[in-house]
Amino acid sequence: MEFTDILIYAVYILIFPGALFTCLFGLWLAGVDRKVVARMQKRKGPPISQPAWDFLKLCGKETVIPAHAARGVYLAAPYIGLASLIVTVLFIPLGGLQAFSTGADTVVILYLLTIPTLAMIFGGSASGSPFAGVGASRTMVSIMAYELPFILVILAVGKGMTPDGYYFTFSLEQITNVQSVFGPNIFDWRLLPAAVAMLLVIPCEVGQHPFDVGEAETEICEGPLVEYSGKPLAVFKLSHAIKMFVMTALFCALFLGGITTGMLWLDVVLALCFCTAVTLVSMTLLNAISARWRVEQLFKFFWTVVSGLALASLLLVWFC
Amino acid sequence: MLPFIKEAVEQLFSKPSTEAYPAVDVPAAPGYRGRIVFHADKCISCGMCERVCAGGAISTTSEETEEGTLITRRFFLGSCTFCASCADFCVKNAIELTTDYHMVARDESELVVTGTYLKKKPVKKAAPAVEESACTVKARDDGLPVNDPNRCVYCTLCAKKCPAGAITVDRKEKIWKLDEDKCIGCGTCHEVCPKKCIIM
Amino acid sequence: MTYDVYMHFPVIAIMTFFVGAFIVTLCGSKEKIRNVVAGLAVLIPLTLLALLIKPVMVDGEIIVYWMGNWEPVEGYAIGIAIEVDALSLFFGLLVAIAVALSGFYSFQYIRQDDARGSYFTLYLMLSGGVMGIVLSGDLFNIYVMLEVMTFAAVGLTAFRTWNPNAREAAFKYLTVGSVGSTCALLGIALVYAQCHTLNLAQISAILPDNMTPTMVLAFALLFAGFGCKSFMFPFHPLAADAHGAAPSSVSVLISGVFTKTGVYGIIRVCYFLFRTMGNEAVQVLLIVIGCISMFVCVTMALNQHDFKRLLAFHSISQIGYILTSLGLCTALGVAGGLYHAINHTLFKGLLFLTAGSVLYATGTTYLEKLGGLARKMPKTTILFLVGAFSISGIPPFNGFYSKWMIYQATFEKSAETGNIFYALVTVVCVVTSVMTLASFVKVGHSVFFGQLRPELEGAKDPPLGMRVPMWIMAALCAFSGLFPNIMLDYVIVPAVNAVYNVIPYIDTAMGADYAATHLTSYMPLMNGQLSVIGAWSPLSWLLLFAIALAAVLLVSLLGRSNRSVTCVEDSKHAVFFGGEQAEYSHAAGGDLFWGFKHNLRHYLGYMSRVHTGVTNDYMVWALTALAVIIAYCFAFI
Amino acid sequence: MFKKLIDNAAAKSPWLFHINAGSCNGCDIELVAVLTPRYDAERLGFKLAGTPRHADIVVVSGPVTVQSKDRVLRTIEQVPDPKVIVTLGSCPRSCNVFKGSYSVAGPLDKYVPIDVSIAGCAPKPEAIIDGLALAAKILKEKREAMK
Repeated sequence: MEFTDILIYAVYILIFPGALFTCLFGLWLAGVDRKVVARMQKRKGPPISQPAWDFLKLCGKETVIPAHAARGVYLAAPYIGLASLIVTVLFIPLGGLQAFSTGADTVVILYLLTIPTLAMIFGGSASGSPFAGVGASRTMVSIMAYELPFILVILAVGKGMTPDGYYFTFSLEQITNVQSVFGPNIFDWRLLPAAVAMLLVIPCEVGQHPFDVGEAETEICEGPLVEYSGKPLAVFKLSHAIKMFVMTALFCALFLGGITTGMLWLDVVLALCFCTAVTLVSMTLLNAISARWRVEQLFKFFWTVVSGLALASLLLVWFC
Repeated sequence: MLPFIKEAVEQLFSKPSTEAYPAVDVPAAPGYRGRIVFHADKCISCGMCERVCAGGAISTTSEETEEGTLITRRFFLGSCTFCASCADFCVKNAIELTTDYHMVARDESELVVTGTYLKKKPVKKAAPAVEESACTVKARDDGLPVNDPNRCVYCTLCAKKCPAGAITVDRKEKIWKLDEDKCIGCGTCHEVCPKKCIIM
Repeated sequence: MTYDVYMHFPVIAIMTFFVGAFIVTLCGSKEKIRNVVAGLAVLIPLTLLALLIKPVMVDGEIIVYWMGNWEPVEGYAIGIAIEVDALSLFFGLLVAIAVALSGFYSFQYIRQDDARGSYFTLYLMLSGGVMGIVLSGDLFNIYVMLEVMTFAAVGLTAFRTWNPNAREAAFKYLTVGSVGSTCALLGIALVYAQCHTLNLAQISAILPDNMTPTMVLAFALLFAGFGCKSFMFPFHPLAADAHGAAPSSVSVLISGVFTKTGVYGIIRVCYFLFRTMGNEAVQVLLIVIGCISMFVCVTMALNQHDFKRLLAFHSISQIGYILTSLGLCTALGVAGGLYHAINHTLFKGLLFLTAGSVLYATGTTYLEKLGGLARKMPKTTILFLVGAFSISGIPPFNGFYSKWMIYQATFEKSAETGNIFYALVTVVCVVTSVMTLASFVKVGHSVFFGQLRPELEGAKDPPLGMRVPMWIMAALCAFSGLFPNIMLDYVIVPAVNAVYNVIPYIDTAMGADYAATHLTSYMPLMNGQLSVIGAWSPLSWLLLFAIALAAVLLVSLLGRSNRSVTCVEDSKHAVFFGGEQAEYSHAAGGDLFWGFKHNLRHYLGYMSRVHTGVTNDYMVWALTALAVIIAYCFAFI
Repeated sequence: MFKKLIDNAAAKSPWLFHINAGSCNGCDIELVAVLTPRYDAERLGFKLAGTPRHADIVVVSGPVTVQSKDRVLRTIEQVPDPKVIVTLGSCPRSCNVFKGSYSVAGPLDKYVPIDVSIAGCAPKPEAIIDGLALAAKILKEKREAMK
């Protein structure tokens, strides 16, 4: 490998669209979300930079490690979660820019996305707090809840129909290519239920408000995060913000891909705008208007309504 | 669900109802009971305020000087319930609750309102006269209260405490009146009178 | 090394186990000598089979060894053959690795037990039986080894005789297992009546052209017989009892190895002897049984309160994956199934060994009685996490790669046939996978994390002798997850080729052109090309992950860290308990996943009512299953 | 530069943990009112945290009853540094009307130093905002004093 190649890869991984950009854009999305929720509730809301300030402040706090905690797992969990999220971003094509084409596979991303949540679950239960135990259990139930509609959506998108005939793929690259020829999937009426289902899966996977049963701060003291403070907590909050970016970027790749203007940088900016728009539609709106659901309501909703939507889409794609 | 979404989107494009408080000062509503102001010059040291204070926020210290007693009344806002009893009972309106609500302090002393005044030494002769006048009124036979006008300061406490509303006091005209039909002879006025001028 | 030398290796490998079993018994109570003998007896077969990788897997040779040099005469094989093609060697290696690691683990592990002499006798008999099945080229020989294996396994299940559960489990195993053996024997008898031979190669050459009703019955019986040995649904409940009650080192064999003989038998029967796999009815049968096995067992596992019983149900669930994948009858499907088979042996072995370590350290595997062991047993915890992540398919561990291949295979199959049924199979696989994750979160939280139970203060990591086999298993899990290409090239693809191309196997055994003359209408069951519709390269992911992790850690270490650490439990470092003084309160085991269980309460309640634990009921299940399979085969083949 | 950023951040995102130490609920309601659209403390970065481990500012209301004393003190201790303790209303500062009761163990400053006291019974939401802003300032000072 040439030196310049290494340099380019380093830029990809560390700056754009890797670590640095991901963190900043994730924090920006979280800020926009908080601001717009506030405005929807007729409040003024925090400045958009608020999540960044929160992150910095937490970095300066003392890290208290409970005497009961399994220290190694407790401290390692947030960093592993964050790193795996950053790598996941590299696999998702962003408006035609795909840093690493290998591994751009919907099923792989489905599994990679469980790592950060799993890190939170194990980190939380390593803290030895009973609240964290309940939180871990609830978070796991919400993973089980969204995984079924998620895979149905992936299959529905994976088997699209073009005028030439069928295509079957798990490759995001291929999905994007097909869309660039036949227009974004969201304009395909058969995939519309799947898109709605995906919009509902996003907040559940991110752990946003109506579906944040695992981190319910009023009932179980933020669940798995109850004992975390200082830097590890900051990293968890950052991961939460980045998850928003990952999920919305995935939505854009699945349903809004293939819109090209010919200029790469413009495409990327466009994709980022789409990400923000999806954040507003899927997370912010729900966040602003609804109260937290009970865990069994959430499970029921995802296994009936959302899965039903996704399944309807799969059947439509299959038989129409 | 849909009405909520409509509402949310409508609010998004309307003006927020948030007050710009720290930047723009917002006055409290009229009648708000905030920081206490003590007009020391009006005080006649009847001690009513201290007696009625529920939170025990008012304390008095006195210092003997040549000219008289230097009396300092101390109102500790950190212990105050802002019930305004003290202001209510103050005959001289020396205590006032303002609408200032900025009562935030890093240090205890910032929450203390004090006022000092000099109580001149009483004229020696006057004292026996008061003693004498104590005998001016005799207790009634039917057990109803009688007021001694010489000692009464017309503080209206008896009127306020009377369960039957039988007593009316006019501070300006210095009239103490008992409605004998209403009076039930419970003795509450006798108990509460700070000057012990109601005789039963 | 020439063919003349290594053609003897397979038979030596099998015999070493049996001879070892004999010598171990002679050693009596001399522990040192016994361990040396047992150690040699498990290491020699491993070495011999490892030496065979080069000729069999890479060069594609097939080894035939005629016992007593009774070679076939005039196209009839009379003698007993040991025939090793890539598929047999694949399973043979699996067996040898698991047996060797679990054997070394046992040296320390069974110190706490009495009757240690007979343990290794039975252990080596079991290993020899399994090895005999997978390397044999003779149908009746397979049956004999099946019986040796079953009875040794029954003996080992009841090894802890003081435990009434163990005795009961052994009895269940004996009765229901004998149904399987009987079916297999009947099937073999019918095959012999029809073909007048017991040699696999010869049967395979002459049988598929004449599928008479007798042969359909023989197929159904053999299918049910081997299915029973693989504990597929509805033979699964006795597996749970047996795995749970047996010593952990034996559970490794029963779940990782024993069940694989059933899978091996099903491959041999469906793909090789009868070649009915091309028939869509058989595919559907296998896939439906696989899907039911994986879903029912994973939900049963979520209900369990015992670490080892939970693992036992997961073995069947994973066998369900393997059967589903094999039932697809595509190259990718078979490759995925075989890959999952080897991964299952590795990670389930690792998990059973960690369960054994927990039992060794604390004396219980009951989830509600454990908790917070991560502080006392950090090394075991790490090993458990590797195993748990592997079985739940968390990238980049091995479980993910094989599951990913299975998803690809099912979805691709639905693409080829245009049938939505196969896509729904993919969905069932993914949902099962996430439930597997859930039940391991439950185990991790209940056993290793959370609050430490006061009475477990004295627990500590097991001795080095027990840790080393676990580390090796963990390393193999990571290896087969990170280097799938090496695994595919050297192990899986040759085995897949052996599955779909039977001509070389027949010709090597029976003489050249035997297949061509007898198998006139031979068509390979599937296209031998592995094609994938997605992409995943674990190594590059790991590299990126390492870089990202390094970057994140570097940034986080730049700032001064102000950690407050103490082992003294003052109020600052106690867990937040709503202001109360922390007391023991560990939400664990059955308390978890309420939202899930509440919604599925009718299904879960039904399931736990049905699993009565009564041997009679399980016998009824087994016989019903047998009847249904026979009826199905007659109806659709 | 980073240190300065972090120091500034300390004042910009103070998270509250609210402890009711036997309060009559008046102050608690006012504190919630601070989060309503009209006052919206979130625009200044304030947020209610669910656990003391996440908090920067501990807001105590109520006269610290005998029952709650240990719990309050333990919870305050569990807050990581830098932390600021704010008393809300008169009760935690002086026990107010509950002074001298057999069931009251307060005031709070017998046990821990109080950084900010907000007077009022109950304080007006604007006063609470004032107090919290002051607390945020103190937080920054404490953060700068660390190390």
